[in-house]
Amino acid sequence: MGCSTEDLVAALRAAAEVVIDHRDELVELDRLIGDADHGENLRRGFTAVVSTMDGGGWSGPASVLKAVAKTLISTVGGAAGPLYGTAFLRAGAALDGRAELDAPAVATALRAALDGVLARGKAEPGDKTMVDALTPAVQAAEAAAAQGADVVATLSAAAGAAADGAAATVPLVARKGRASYLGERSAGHLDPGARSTSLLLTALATHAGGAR
Amino acid sequence: MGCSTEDLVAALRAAAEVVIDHRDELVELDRLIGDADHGENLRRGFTAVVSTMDGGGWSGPASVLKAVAKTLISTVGGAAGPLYGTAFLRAGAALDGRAELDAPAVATALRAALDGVLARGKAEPGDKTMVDALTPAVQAAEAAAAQGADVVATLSAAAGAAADGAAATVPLVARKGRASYLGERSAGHLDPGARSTSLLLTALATHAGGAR
Amino acid sequence: MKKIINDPADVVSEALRGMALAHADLLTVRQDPAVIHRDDAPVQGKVALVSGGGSGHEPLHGGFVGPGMLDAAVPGPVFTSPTPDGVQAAIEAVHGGAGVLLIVKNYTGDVLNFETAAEFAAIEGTEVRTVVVDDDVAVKDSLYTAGRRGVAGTVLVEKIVGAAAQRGDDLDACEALARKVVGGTRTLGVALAAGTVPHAGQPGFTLAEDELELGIGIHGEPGRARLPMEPADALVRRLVDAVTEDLPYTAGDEVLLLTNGMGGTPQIELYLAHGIAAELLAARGITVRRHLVGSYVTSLEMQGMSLTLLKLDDELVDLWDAPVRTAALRWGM
Amino acid sequence: MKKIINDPADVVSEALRGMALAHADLLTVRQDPAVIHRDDAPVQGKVALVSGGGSGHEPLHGGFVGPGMLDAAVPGPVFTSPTPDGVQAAIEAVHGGAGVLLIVKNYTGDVLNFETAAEFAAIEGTEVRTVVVDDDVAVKDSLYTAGRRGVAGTVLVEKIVGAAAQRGDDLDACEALARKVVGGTRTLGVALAAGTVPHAGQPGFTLAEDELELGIGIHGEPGRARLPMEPADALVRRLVDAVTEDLPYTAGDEVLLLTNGMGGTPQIELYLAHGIAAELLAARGITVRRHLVGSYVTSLEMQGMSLTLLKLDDELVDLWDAPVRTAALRWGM
Ligand SMILES: Nc1ncnc2c1ncn2[C@@H]1O[C@H](COP(=O)(O)OP(=O)(O)O)[C@@H](O)[C@H]1O
Ligand SMILES: Nc1ncnc2c1ncn2[C@@H]1O[C@H](COP(=O)(O)OP(=O)(O)O)[C@@H](O)[C@H]1O
Ligand SMILES: [Mg+2]
Ligand SMILES: [Mg+2]
Ligand SMILES: [Mg+2]
Ligand SMILES: [Mg+2]
Repeated sequence: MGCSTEDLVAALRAAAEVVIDHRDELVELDRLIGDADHGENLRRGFTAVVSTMDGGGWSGPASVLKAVAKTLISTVGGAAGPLYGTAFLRAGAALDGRAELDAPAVATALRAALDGVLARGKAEPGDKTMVDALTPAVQAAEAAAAQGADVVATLSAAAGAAADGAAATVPLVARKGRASYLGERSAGHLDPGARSTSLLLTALATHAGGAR
Repeated sequence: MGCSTEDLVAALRAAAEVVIDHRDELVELDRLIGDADHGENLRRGFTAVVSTMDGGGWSGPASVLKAVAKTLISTVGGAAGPLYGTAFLRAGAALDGRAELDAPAVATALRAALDGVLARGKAEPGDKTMVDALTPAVQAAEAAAAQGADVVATLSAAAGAAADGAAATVPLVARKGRASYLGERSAGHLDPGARSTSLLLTALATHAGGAR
Repeated sequence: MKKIINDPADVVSEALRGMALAHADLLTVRQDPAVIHRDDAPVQGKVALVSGGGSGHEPLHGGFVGPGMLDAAVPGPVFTSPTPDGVQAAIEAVHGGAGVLLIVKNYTGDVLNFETAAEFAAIEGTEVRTVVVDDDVAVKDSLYTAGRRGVAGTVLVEKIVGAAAQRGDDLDACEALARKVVGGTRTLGVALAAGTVPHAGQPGFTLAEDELELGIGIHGEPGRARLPMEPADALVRRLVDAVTEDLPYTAGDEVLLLTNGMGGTPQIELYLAHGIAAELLAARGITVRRHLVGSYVTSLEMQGMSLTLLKLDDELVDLWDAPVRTAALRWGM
Repeated sequence: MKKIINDPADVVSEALRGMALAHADLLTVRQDPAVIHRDDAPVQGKVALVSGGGSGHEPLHGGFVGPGMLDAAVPGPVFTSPTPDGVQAAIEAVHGGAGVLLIVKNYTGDVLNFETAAEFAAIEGTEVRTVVVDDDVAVKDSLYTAGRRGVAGTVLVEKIVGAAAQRGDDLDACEALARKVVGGTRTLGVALAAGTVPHAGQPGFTLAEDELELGIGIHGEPGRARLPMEPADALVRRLVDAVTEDLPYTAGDEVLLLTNGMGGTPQIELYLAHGIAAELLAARGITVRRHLVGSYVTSLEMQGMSLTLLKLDDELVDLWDAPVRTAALRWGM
């Protein structure tokens, strides 16, 4: 079961709505160890993504993901804007020329996204950032795809690992991003970006199967 | 029983200490319908009066009262500084040439003080100011002196009337001073200046008898 | 009460010490009695402008001392008028032979203390005039009351008359101009949260999360009415309505619009309010020819703002635009 | 949350509207993307200075746009870095052929968004350099962290490099100067009460009456330590100690001392703190050659202050003293 361009658009729209619904939670997480804007930044950005998805005229999954990237880069701002923007841009670039997505393509795209985030943000696993959700997600997706899982199962594996990875940020002391200014006092809190990554992947997994 | 210059100095020192002791109460009264400084203004001023009383070299009651006036004018500030300053200045001037005070002299001095406050501040009785304590005090002192009361009894009569007059300011709507800016909302509060006038007269009555 | 202070009794003298250090090239600051004056005072042949009042309204008045504005400011204790000796010391320090104009905010204490100082100065042979500023429309004026308060409009009087004195206007002209500016100025203020007088330790009044206090002055005294909190559009309209109706200011008028912060409200909110006010005025046909936005006449850390309108003509515009160099208002030099 | 605002989502655009009206003679303000630039931009042949960042720090950066300082400022949403398109629009609006210097406060978001814009501009053939300001000593610098934050020292960089660009320094010289100023600047801040981000509705952190937060940044994020409230003498000494020990600043040094308010602290407290700081520095043999006291780099209505030192030499003093005309900093013109 592949994922068509249409399925991808629908899944991204659904994922955008999930993020928008979690605005207040993400604001609150960021208020505790940051500057209280992550949820508002993503609400602004993913509201624009919904409009972008309304556009149409897609030439394939790559074009959709690049449009999402451009939208996020020009509307989110903050750290998350360029990081998520780069993630979607690299994921799109990794899928250039494909008409639809299979599981290995999903894993490839996620790996490219992670590489983009690492290149831009220079965080390492354990720094208490979105990298701590995305890294295990990529590994889980690659393992699932290698074992022959379909797109939805691959994304579900990624989402599960992202949720665990996000939860595991709680005890960490932040070394990157705004929470790092708190030093030891950043421990004991969930990283907002790891949480939003987990939300996005879970929503994509739930909706990537299309209307089926 | 007259009141010597020494008695007057002692009574003023005692009265100053009473006012200083009531600083917080007067601040609080002024906070409710003014700008929260009456107690602090009088603390500053009457602390200086205590120093002035330490000076000595008095040529009579008039010189003492004028020195108090000068001290208050140059240390209290606000509305109360010039008003109390004028009151003491006029009281002093009314006693020029006397070596000690009898009851009619006390009544004369109080009347002069009131006239000074009225001339300076242009308040009328019922405007919710110190005038509402001083006016009945003067009337009571004049009545007592006319009936042959001594200095202490005359001042006691004045103090009792001042206390009643101060209490009667509670329901009034202020028409002068800072409380007037509150309009109807000034009703229900004791006027700080009327209260300090009552405190002063009560302390003077208590201590004007000297060590006797 | 949380403040960056030591003993509440020392707040004014310690702040003056910092001000003296920060503006040593411009100001001379004396203590006991406290006076802030131009370091080149007296300026011979120029009418000298002196203002003052309780502290806690910074930058008013000390922040407006310098060429093109005040010659001296006399700071009293927090929210308490200075005593006459401070005013006398200021008059003596800046009198340059052309007379002294006292700019006094209309409060009983200020009026009485400045009046006493003026009497003394007159006895010494110094020509002194007094102009009382009373721009606050929250207070109903009447013969039987203390009259309107002087609030944020004071800064406009000080700037414009300061420019006139600087260009050489004589005492009569400066006095007449000051009365004209006062006559054309109206202000109304609102608080979201009161400030705390250091020696009192408690705020002047307490507002709930959903309340505002309309018609506040600059001394932490409560205002005329407590209203439900409302969006900036409605709140600013309320202020514009009250201020314009008072003089009144009508279609065809040209004005200066001052959006003034009360000390604890940040600039972003002031600009936001200013934009609303300017557009409401434009909709009424009133042209805002000059703008001033900032915390110029404050009430300690009070959160809130006031709107001031001053009716302009070409002369007033020229005087407003004239160079000024003070700690808090500076252009052209 | 009590603020003079309408919808929290509109705070920045509505404040910009007011700013545009208030400074129509100086600034051009664009929306979508938001850019504030000199109304005479581009100035041909002059290096163009562009800064920006999240809003809520007013007057930074828009209040520092004008002759002798910034050519443009790019305001993001409250506490959120602007997106690259705003920065690109600013670069295009002000580039006068001599290159563009971006002055960026060190936050991951600001650095990444400005970096992206710089890449785009380079592709278009515009020479762009970036200098990152990181003056906050509260944050321990390390290769493995986000590094120090850019805070109040930013205003000093903007003023001094602005003067150099105005006198005709080329892009290399401006960049080198900016790095020199950044290298000589250190800041530490303290909060008595946090501000509230409009869209969050709750303060960044909550302090008890007897607590202060040391080492805060300018985004409502908590600081490094919560301490008992203390008198100004002790508090300012704490700041002076930490700042001077960091670079370090030692006897014989000449410095600029900036006492900066966080938005909700009134000028009287800032002057008081400034006096204490200046005397402590004098006691260490450090000469304060230039002073700045006011709320220049704020964190909404946060109550608190920061102290900034900048090591001076004659060149920096000259550039500091050079004429500047902006909404919030103005002298000599
Ligand atoms: N260098 C980095 N690398 C990866 N992720 C980062 C980095 N810096 C911050 N983040 C992520 O960004 C999130 C914060 O995003 P947001 O609040 O929108 O931006 P800002 O920190 O600029 O306010 C953090 O929770 C963290 O997950
Ligand atoms: N015009 C006046 N005539 C008489 N008493 C007045 C007048 N104005 C004010 N007062 C008195 O002064 C008191 C306030 O004094 P104070 O608080 O020291 O000065 P301020 O009002 O300047 O802060 C009032 O409570 C009132 O009794
Ligand atoms: Mg954030
Ligand atoms: Mg009072
Ligand atoms: Mg007072
Ligand atoms: Mg942010």
